[in-house]
Amino acid sequence: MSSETVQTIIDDLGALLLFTMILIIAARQISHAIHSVAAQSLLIAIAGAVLATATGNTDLWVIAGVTLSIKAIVLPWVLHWVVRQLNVRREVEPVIPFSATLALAVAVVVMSFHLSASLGSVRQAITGNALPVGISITLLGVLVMATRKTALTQMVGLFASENGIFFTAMAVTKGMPLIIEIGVILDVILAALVMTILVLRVRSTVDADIADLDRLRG
Amino acid sequence: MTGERPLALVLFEMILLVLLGPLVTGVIQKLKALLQCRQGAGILQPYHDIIKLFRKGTVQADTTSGFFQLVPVLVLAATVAAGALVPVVRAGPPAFPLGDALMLLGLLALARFLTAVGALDAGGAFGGMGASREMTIAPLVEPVLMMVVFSTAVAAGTTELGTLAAHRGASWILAWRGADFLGFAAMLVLLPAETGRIPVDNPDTHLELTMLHEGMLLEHSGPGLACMMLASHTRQIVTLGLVSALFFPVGLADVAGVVGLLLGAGGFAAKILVLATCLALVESSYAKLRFFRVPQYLGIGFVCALMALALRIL
Amino acid sequence: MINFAANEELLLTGALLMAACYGAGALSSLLAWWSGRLALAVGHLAALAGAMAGLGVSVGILLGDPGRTLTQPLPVLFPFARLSLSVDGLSAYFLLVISLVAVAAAMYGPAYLRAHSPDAGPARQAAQVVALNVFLGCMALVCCAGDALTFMLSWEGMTLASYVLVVSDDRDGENARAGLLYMVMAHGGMALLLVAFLALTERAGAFDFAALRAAAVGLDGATRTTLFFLALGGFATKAGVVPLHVWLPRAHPAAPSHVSALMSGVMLKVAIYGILRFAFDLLAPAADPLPSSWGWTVLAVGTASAVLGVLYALQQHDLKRLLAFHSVENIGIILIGAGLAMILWRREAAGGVLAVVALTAALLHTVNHAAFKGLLFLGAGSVLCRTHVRNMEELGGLARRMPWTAGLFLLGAVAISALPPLNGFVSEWLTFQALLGGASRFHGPAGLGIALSAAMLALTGGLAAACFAKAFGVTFFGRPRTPHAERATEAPPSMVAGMVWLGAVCVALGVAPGYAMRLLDAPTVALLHGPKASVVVTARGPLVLSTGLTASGTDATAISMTLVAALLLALAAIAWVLRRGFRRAPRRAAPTWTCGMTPTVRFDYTATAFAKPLRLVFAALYHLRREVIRETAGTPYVVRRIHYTGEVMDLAEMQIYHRVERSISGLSQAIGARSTGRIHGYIAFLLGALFVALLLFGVG
Amino acid sequence: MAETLLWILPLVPTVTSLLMLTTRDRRILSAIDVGSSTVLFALTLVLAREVAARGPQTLGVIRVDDLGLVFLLLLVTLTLAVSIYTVGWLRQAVEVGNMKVESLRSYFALVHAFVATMVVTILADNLGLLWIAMEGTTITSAVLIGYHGHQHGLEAAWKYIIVTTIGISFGLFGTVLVYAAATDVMGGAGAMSWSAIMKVAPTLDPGIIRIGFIFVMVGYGAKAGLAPMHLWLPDAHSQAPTPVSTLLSGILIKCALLAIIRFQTIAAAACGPAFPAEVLLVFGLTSVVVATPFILVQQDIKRLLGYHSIEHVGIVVLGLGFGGPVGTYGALLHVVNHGITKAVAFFAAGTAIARYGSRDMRIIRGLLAVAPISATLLMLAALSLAGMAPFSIFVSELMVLRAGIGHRQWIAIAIFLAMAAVIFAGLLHHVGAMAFGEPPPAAGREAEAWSPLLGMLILAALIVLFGLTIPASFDGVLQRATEIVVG
Repeated sequence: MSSETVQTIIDDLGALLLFTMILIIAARQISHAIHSVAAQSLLIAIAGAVLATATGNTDLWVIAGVTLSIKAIVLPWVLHWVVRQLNVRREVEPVIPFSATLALAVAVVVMSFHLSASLGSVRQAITGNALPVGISITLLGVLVMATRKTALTQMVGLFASENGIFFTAMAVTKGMPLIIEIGVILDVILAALVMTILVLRVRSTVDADIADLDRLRG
Repeated sequence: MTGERPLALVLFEMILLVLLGPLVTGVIQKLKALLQCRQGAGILQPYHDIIKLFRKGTVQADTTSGFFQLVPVLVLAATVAAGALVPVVRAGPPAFPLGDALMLLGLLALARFLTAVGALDAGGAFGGMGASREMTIAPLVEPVLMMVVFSTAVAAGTTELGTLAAHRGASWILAWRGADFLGFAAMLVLLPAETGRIPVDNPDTHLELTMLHEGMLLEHSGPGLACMMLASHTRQIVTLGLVSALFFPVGLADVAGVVGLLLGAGGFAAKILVLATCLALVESSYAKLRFFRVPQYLGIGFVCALMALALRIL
Repeated sequence: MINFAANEELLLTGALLMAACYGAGALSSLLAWWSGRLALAVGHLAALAGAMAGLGVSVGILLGDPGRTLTQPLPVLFPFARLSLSVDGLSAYFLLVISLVAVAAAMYGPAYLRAHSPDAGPARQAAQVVALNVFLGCMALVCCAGDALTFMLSWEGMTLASYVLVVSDDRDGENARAGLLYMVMAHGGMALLLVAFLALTERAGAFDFAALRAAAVGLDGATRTTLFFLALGGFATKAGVVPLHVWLPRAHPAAPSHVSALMSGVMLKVAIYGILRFAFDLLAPAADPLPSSWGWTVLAVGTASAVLGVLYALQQHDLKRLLAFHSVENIGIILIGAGLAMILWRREAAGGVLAVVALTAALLHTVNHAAFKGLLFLGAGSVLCRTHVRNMEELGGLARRMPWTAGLFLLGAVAISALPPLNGFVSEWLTFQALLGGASRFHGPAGLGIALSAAMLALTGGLAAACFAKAFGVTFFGRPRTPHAERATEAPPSMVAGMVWLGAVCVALGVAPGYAMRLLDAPTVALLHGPKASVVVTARGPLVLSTGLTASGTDATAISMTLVAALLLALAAIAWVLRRGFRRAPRRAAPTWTCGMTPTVRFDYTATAFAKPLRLVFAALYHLRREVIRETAGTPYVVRRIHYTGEVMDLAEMQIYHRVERSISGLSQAIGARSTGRIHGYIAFLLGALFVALLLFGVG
Repeated sequence: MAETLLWILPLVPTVTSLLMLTTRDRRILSAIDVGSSTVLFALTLVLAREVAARGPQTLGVIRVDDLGLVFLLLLVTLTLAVSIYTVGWLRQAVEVGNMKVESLRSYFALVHAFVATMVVTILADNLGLLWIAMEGTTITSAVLIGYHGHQHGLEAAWKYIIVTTIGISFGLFGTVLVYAAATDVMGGAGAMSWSAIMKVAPTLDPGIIRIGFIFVMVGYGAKAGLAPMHLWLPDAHSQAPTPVSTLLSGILIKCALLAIIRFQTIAAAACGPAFPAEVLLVFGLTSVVVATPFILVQQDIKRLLGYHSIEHVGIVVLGLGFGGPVGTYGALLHVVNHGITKAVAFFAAGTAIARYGSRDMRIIRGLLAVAPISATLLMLAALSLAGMAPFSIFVSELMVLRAGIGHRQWIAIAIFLAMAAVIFAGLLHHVGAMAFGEPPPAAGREAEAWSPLLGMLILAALIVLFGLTIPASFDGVLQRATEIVVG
């Protein structure tokens, strides 16, 4: 494949990723959000595969595979399992109205494009819109965490922003060293594990969502 | 500049002041009596009083400490020592430096301080009240006095009274400026306060409403009281002497020998007499001020002194 | 003496000996494991030895060649600064002041601590011993420091040690609060000092004073003045200059009395040392006079402190707080002299005589105040440890029970009221002369201002006399008002000895000040590079103090304290003879006259009553706090008893400090209340921070 | 020799943490704890001598230079002190029932895993490894914070893990960008090794490094407790067991600082020193200012100390922002001084909490009567924290001030000093109120146990020592570390 085609593909994938991100933000049902994250991970895996074919970098294949298996399948499944475990209300409870969140999201996207626009000469060094897309997805994931009540939606947001980082890593740097990628993913898994444990423990001790606790203040 | 005054002369002047002190009081009393169409006691009455007291025994409050007997001694000593600093018959600095106007004020303040402290020794309300009032007036008087001294000293460049007098010279009346008039006015305002007379204090009564100085003497008796009275007479004449030295050192003629001494003494007596007369006039033509009006009264003096200073310095 | 002074090795050994003694004293606190009393005794003995050594060294240096500076490098502790000691005339003079009082305090201390707090455990005693020695050592070190770092470190050590002493005395809340206020103010001052010093060191690239001087030469006027005012702010906080004085009347009384004596008598002077060091030495221009704003500011704040300090002292009924406020007053008097010296230095015609007189006045008052304020605090201390009462309303009649203390306290009272023939008068006389000279130098408003501050000084003296007539009379005279006073007995001899030492200093400096002038040569020369103090002030021999108000020195004013004292003595003798009366009439004792009623304690004039007239006269400057509790019997018309308490609050405290404190704490409360511990807020802040940072810095 | 040390060093705590799982006896556990900390300490000293002698040592992705050494020395010192302290603290905690006997081993295992991750963070030369280890510290310490298992602990743990994980993911993003910039220049190989990047740093693309640094600053700044990303910190510090709080505030946040410093050097080389200095200055000042009001109104003693950590991290960053040799030296010195002082403060606070059974400073009264030595040490630590001479922090703050004045940062200086004065008042007010006065009858008055005292006294000695002098050997380390940062 020629680098132009690769670049266009990556750009399209980036656009799709942004779309999934918007879906996550707009999701009214926790399950929808989880599905969107899974889709996002899938797209990233595809991006990895594309880059792998383009650059012939075998590491990228591995990474794509790991991403697919862990982030597109395992973690979503875990999240679904947790949702079933603590039979919480399935609706996403926003802290601020969806419209406001969307407006903020727009601001974030605009800011990140403006930012990478200012880079100028670096743009060709960086493949297409990968950087602004990566920045926006990362920030938007955090935005979701900040504007959604339940712990689960926060975990979803966290994974989303991790996806953003992964995408940037792949697209911008043609993949980081394999060992590092693996370590990163392992850490993500561990973090998810610990968070799940915490969520469940709180649910078991006091019947409340851990993200709603606000006794420590001042 | 006139010659220096030998130590003997200084001491002579001091003794002269001590001896003349009661006389001034006597004169003032006599004048007051005449102004009030009374016969009045003779001008030597104060001497009789003092001598009589010296012959009497002492009744001392049983609560007093040993310090109480020392008070009259120290007060008298301090006041008389202040007398040594006033040039009486001749201008010019003493042959051996002794003290200046500040020292004089300091010694008088020492006497006042000891009197006030002593008044508290016996306990009881009268002494305390007298001391409290005396020590209320004194701090208000002292800055004004200081400014008056300043206003003349700035011109002369010294605070030594003999030198100040010499600096003014014999032709003082021609040398008077506005500053001197104002300063003298301030001094006139202060005089009753310094000498404990109407309108600030009333030397004749022990009524707790009026008394300042007398209240402090209430517990003293016999020779002690005599010392205190002698001290207050001396204090009065010393104050008058200070005024005359500051403002019209006439008669401080530079004539050596006995003649000069007599001339000087005569001139001094004349000046004191004048000042005494106006004290008597003031005292018999005014009523005593309410105690808390006194600060305002002294305020007048303060303003005069301030203007005097301003005129001198600006 | 002279060849001793010439021998630098000897002096340095003496200095080392002093340091060693203080160090040993600090270590001797370990003896407290065995016995607290032993630790107290040994620690104070060591302090005494150190003070003696300091006395010797300082006198040695002062009597030596005035221009000389002893320098001694210290071991390298910090890679970025060369530490060293450098002792010139000024340092030696203040070392002398420190040691003078330290001797008395060390004599006085052990007995006082045992008598005042008999229940103190060994731990507290150990702490007090350590702190006292460290305190003395650090004060000495501050004055001898040859570089900024040593100065600042020992300065902080001084603060810390005194803080420990303040809070160690009693562990009730009051001391802790006093200590807190003290530390906070000190810290604020230190911050200003830090900036002033570091701004210099950064220019100089080194910490030692020589380099700082060199760096200061190149400063432009604005920077120079800014630095000076920073330093002045820092030192003024320590010196208790109005309105930075609020900590002083709380902290000083809280400490043990001999420490109060040290804090009031000496520690404040260390701040004065700092001001002089900065103004005339570190920041002084090469050849020009000091910027006129410096001197005038110092003169103004000095005058303000003098008047306000004594006015507030007048309304205190707590003996030690009263004394503390008087420290504010006396620092003001010192600053008047110092400010005048700054104004006049290099500004007058030939000779620069007047600046020397002004500085001499300031320095002399420094040692004088150290002596009589120390004496007074020790006196108050012996009253306190015998009666355990500080409120003079509850005292009275002590003169018959503790005659030594009473007599020495009276001595101190006369001295501090600037009455002849004692030392207070001498320094104030010199100040007046300097002011007079200044007034005749500067015509126009400047001169008038100087004359006015002279008038204020006179007012201060009068008020001080009034205040001490009250303090002494109410405390020691009349009838004992409470059983505490009734039971009082004379203080133990070691304490009296300490007081006698300082009393002797007061008398000596009052009666024969001329002989002390030689000690002032070194500091005046070191600072003003002008004529010696003794040449100017004792031109006519040591018995006469004279000031040539004109440059030529003609028609100078001259007084002789010695002669006046002799005259007083002679007259007193004569009067004593008279007093005994012409015929030996018997002396009868009778009850005090109270219009025929049987006199009781309630007839005695109280301190409140004594000071009331002046309170009304100066009502504008006082902020009163009154509370009246009336116990009524059923119906409000029958009043059983009325309990009244009134207190005069410090205007600065009410108007400035309380407001600031309230606003800051209110603001903090408001902010603290804002924090809802919701995690979404946390995340939002994180995101927002990144967002803003990217916007601010992201685009190069 | 040195290379072997490099891989042994992280191994020691790892092995220990596994070893801990083999027994349940508190005494044996404590013994292993102290033993392994001592070993770690000794090994580090040896390593330090090696480095001093033969310069930086590299072993694959692990590298130790003087910069890392500063933090490593702090780490091992505090770990040792904490271990010693834990002996007595644990006994008391078990008696009271704050710690379950059966869960002790997992506690110790986690603590040492935590230490291991921090060691790796410090030794990591590869920025990716740095990130992984950093996330590792988050995970281990999160569990420790929630260790007591009650609601508040879990809340704190959740806040901690969420906020820091987000922060760290930002850090990862920044790392990625730096890596990208590096790959442009040097290709993929070794483009993540800090030492390799530093060689080509000046040629890196400034624009992208700029964005990368900001991400790292905010991300790792969250971990370091810089305002406004600090909010997790007081919660975590107040809820964690006292030894863990000490490790968090003493070392963990410093590790994050080390990461920031590493990236700062890259950014300074690529975009010129002005840019990172600016960013650091802003965050430093913000932290100092934000911490102030909360310190004033605080009632929970451990939250109080937590907010103090925020202030002091702010001061460190301020020093880095002022920059120059003096500022950097001061900042590094401040890292060490604050770590040690804060440890003493936490230890003493722990003792006080144990005595009064409460963290509420309105209840803790008259500590001097209850536990005189601890109270004295608390006062000492507080005075040092407040910047009083002759204690260590005064010196480092002096250096920071020097740098600021040297660079004419008058406004920053003014704000800093004003806040410092207010904080001084607040802290001394709190501590004075705790130390003096009459203790409540409920307060335990038993004699103070030796091991906590020993732990505190060692560090207190260091506080006073560093207040009066800086030993030449340590100065050498700091000097070389400063050169590494300033270049």
